[in-house]
Amino acid sequence: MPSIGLHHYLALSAVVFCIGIYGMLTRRNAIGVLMSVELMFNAANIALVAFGRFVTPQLVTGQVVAAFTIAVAAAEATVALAIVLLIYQHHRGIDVDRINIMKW
Amino acid sequence: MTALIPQSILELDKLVRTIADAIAAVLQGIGLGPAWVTLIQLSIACLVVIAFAAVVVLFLVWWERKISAHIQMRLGPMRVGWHGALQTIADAVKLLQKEDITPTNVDRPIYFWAPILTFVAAVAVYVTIPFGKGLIVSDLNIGILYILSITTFTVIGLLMAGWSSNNKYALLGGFRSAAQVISYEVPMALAIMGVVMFTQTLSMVEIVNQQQSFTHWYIWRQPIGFVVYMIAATAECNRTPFDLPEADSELVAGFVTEYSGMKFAMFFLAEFLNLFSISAIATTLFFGGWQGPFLPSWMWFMIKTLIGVFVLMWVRWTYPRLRVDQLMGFAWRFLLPAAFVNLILTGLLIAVFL
Amino acid sequence: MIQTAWLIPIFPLVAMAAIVLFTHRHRALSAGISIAAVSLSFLWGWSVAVSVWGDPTVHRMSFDWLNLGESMYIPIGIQIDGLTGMMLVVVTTVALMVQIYSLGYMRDDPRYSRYYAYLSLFTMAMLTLVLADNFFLMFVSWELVGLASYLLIGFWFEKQSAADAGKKAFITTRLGDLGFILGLLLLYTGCGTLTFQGVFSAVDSHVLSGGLLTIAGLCLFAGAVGKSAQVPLHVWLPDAMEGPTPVSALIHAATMVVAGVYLVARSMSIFLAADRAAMVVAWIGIITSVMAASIGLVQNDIKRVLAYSTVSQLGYMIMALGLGGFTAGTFHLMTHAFFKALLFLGAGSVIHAVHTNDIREMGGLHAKMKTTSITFLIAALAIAGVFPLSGFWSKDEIVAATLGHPIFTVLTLAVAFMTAFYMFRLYFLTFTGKPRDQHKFDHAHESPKTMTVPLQILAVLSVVSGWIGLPWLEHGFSSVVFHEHPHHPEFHVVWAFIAALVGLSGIGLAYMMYYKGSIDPERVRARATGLYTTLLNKYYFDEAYSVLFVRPYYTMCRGWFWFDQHAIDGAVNGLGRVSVAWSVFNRWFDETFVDGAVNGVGWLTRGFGAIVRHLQTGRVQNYAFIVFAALVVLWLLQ
Amino acid sequence: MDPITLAFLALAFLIIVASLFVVSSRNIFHSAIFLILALFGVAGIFVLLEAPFLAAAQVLIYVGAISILMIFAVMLTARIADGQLRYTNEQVPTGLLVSLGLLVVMLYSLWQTPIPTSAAAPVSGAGRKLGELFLTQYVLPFEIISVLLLTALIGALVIAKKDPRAASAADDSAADVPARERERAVV
Repeated sequence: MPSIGLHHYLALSAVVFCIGIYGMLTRRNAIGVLMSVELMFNAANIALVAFGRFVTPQLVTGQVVAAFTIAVAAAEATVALAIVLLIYQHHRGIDVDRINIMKW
Repeated sequence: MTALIPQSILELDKLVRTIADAIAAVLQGIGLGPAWVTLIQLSIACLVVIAFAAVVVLFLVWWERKISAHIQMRLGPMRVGWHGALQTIADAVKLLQKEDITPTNVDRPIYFWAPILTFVAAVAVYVTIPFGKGLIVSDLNIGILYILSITTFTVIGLLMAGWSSNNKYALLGGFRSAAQVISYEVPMALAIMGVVMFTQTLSMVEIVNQQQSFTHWYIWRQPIGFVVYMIAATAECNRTPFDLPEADSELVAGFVTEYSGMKFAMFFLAEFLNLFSISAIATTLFFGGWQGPFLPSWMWFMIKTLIGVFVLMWVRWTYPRLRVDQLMGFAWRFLLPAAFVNLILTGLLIAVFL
Repeated sequence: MIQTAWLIPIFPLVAMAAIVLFTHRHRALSAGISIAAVSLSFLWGWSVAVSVWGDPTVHRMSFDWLNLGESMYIPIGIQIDGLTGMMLVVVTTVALMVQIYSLGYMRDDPRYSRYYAYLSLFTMAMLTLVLADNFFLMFVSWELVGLASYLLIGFWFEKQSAADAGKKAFITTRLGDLGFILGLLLLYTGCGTLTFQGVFSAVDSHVLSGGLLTIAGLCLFAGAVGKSAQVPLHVWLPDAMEGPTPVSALIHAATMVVAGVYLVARSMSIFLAADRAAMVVAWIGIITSVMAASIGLVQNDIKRVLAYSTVSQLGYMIMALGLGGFTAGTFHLMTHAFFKALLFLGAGSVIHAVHTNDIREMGGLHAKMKTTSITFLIAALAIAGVFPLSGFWSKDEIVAATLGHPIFTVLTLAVAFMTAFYMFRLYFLTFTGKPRDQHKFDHAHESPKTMTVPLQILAVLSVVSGWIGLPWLEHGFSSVVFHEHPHHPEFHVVWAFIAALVGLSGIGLAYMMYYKGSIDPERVRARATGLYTTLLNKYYFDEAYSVLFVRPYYTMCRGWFWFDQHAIDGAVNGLGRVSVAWSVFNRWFDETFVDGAVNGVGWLTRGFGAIVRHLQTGRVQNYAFIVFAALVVLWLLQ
Repeated sequence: MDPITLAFLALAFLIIVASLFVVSSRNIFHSAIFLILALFGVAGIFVLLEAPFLAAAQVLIYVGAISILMIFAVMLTARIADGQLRYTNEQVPTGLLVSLGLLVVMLYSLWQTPIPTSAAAPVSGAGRKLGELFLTQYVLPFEIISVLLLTALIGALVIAKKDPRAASAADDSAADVPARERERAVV
């Protein structure tokens, strides 16, 4: 087994990302969808930090961007969960299937 | 070896170093790589710390019972050992012997893991606490940040316990605890930030090293930060006057209602571990850690920390409990602004004087 | 003083503005402001007139009003010479007298402040008119005068007849103004300027001459005919007696109506150069004079008699000017202004006392109102041309101007006879004999001081104003108000005697008929019934206008109305029906084909949408699926 | 096999398994717990990538904040959490196909693409460096992120604030609802 390098991390990132996509496409629960999206965020973060670590080790730009991503994810989660709660109040449920009023 | 003992008590770090080197030598003799050696060394250190923590907790439980008793004009445990000093051990044995009841409708895996997670999170904090000069498992350069982040697992544990118990008192307790902990985490982190702005580092050892004399203690430069930290930390470990998650009069016993036997013991231990660790952190950040004259460093650390613990206990048995709305309002309307003011003042101080 | 002459019309303007804007709620204050303003104008006017006395130079002040480069350049400004000075004296004096007189006469009127505002406006306009140094400004103020007269004549607009009279005056004079403005355009076209100086020098140097000049002169004269109530536009003036009597005195005796005379006098150069136009002027003048005087013989309304007298006297002046008697015309203008104003104000005093206009209901008023009676008698003597009152001198000038034109001379003397006759008929019927209406007589009383004092002042002026025209005076009227060069007419003793004799005989006839009763007026009337009726109906002018213009106009209108109703409306309606039919067709086409196409597109879109809409589920997960599936597919395609 | 490799493999296994549970667990609360596990694993990966500060931040923010928020949300909307209902939609086969296809595509691209790596040692004291960068080169994004967070905070408050009209209807507080429902389900 070769020592762990960039490709290993990127492969891990890809796998997690695709798992996230699967979850996002299939979960009925809105919070489940959000969790899947968080997984995708983390996959992206792994890739960012890995690139930063292996391509430009002397700079920490990968980590900077990852930190921004985390912050944005936090903001996203906050608002999204607030929306989920609101939807729950209105629909007495948070099935993404049933939330389709956006088509009008 | 016997001659070594008094000496090694005075210079515990040298003893630890010697033992560590011996272990390393043995391991290298087996033919393991340096990384493995470090790993095993750390693991052993962790075990030692866990053992130490267990002892400390046993002591603290007894101590608290005695203090509360004396505050309430009682005697407390008096039968087992000197002034009941062995009472805790007897209780622990009793708990271990009891049947580990798992209620029918609980969420089994989560019900099982919740106390473990809580206990592990409480213990993990001890990894970066400098008990004395050179007495630290790992001097992480993100030390204090590590502590902040690892303590959040406690909340997860409480939530898991509250949820999985399938009991409304447990659930409400978990809720309250989570809400309380994440609310008070913010002012606590900001209070610590005030110190960090002075130290320019997150490493616990570095922070201690910067407070070599009595006058360099950061409590003199961060009085507001210290007060905020102590209040927030008290709330963090759900102690009176912030013990709403387990308010017996309202919620039976909060998130631990359904727990019994060893699992209950783990929550119980975790609580006292937290009690000790917040005091230890306060000592490290504000009172110069193990720095002190004459006595060995670890003694100074223990003295300072135990004084802190005593104060916390004192407070616990003196004050009544807050209402839920008062609790949250206090965090967001008073503590958080105070922490921000402290941060701004610190920034101004640094900008003007340093 | 001359440098600040432009202030003269400004005073009443300011007074008017102040009254309208601020003080219209305070009667006394409004009147005070107005009188103060006109007093200032009076002082200024007299000062200016005195300072130009005998001064042959013409003072001008002007500024650019409209400057469009080469194409149009209209400066406006003021010009002061002897004629202007004389007019300033006349206008400011009469205006001041009238305003003071009005204090008493209009005392009970609810629109007291407005009345003074109008008076101030009128005074301002009239003063601007006489001060103007060009035809343009003159025209503007001319129209302002028209406006003010309309407002004043129709002042009691609750009375239908007053409102109608105002409109009649305005519209009738507007006909003349049409000629005036045409004349202005002709002059501007011909001379390239509208300043008096420029136009007259152009006329003198024959830049403008011949037919065009004649036509221009006649057009200007048309304006004067309208304003000065000459035949055939004289019909408005007697009706305008509906206005308050002081207004009549101001407008119809002294100022507005003489604007036409002033215009002709001012344009004397044109009429001197266009002798045919001047002959027209002279004929119009004498015809008017004779006609109005003859009508005046039989009128029973005290103000109408004076109105026709005014028209007659204006005809006198116009005729004199047409015959080249510049001095005669303007001199008579001045004297007439004073004694006619006095007559009107005296009549006003009488009306004020007996509350009627009809002389048949008066009589014997001399006992009750001595001041009025005596001043009225002085004015009557003046207008009859009795030596040495002012009328004697000015009438002598006019008679002298007609020498060489026998017809004019005869007619002028006839008018002088008739004038003396009807004035004394009026006097005897009003002030002497027995009261014919005892009730009214009992209630009659002398007018207050505010009314009698102006009468007395005007009476003095009626006596003495003629004396500045004494032929043997070095700096007499003719050497002050002159045209081009001083004019020194000879004093014709014979003709003066004849004229005076004619006037005295007229007085004597009136004395016999209406005082002594030795000749019964009824008998005279019975013997000349046709003539009497004709005169009583004012030569049927109004009726003639009605038949000639108004009725045909109505008929024409009815015809056009019929045409409009049948032909035009028919055409319009026919077009409408065609349009409706076309629209019906269009609608059918629209609904069938256009809507069909539109709906077809709609159906098509809808059908397509029905298929495609399954893509739009509103569920984010479907969309996300499509996104990622597309990503994979795109990569595979690549 | 050196401990780094071992740690990576262990963490990768942990992350992948936890992620699979996140997307496939019937119980949304279990999903949340597994999500925490996966996020903790990612923090471990960051440690391996010598980004300890980021690891701490990851734990602090994801575990300490986002996950707890999610658990709160789960608890507040817990009617379907007992796992009785259908927890996936009809897109399972197609979704699986797409995600697997995308995985193949990405891994293939990864395998095809040579990435120039640098063998230099990573900078030490990344936390300090990070701080410096935040306040110098990346100060604008940093400030924007701050504003974004503030906006999100206020926005979330506004959105989730109880509708005053519905306040009386839903008088029993939101925290009470799931517990009572669960109790009813138990009974």
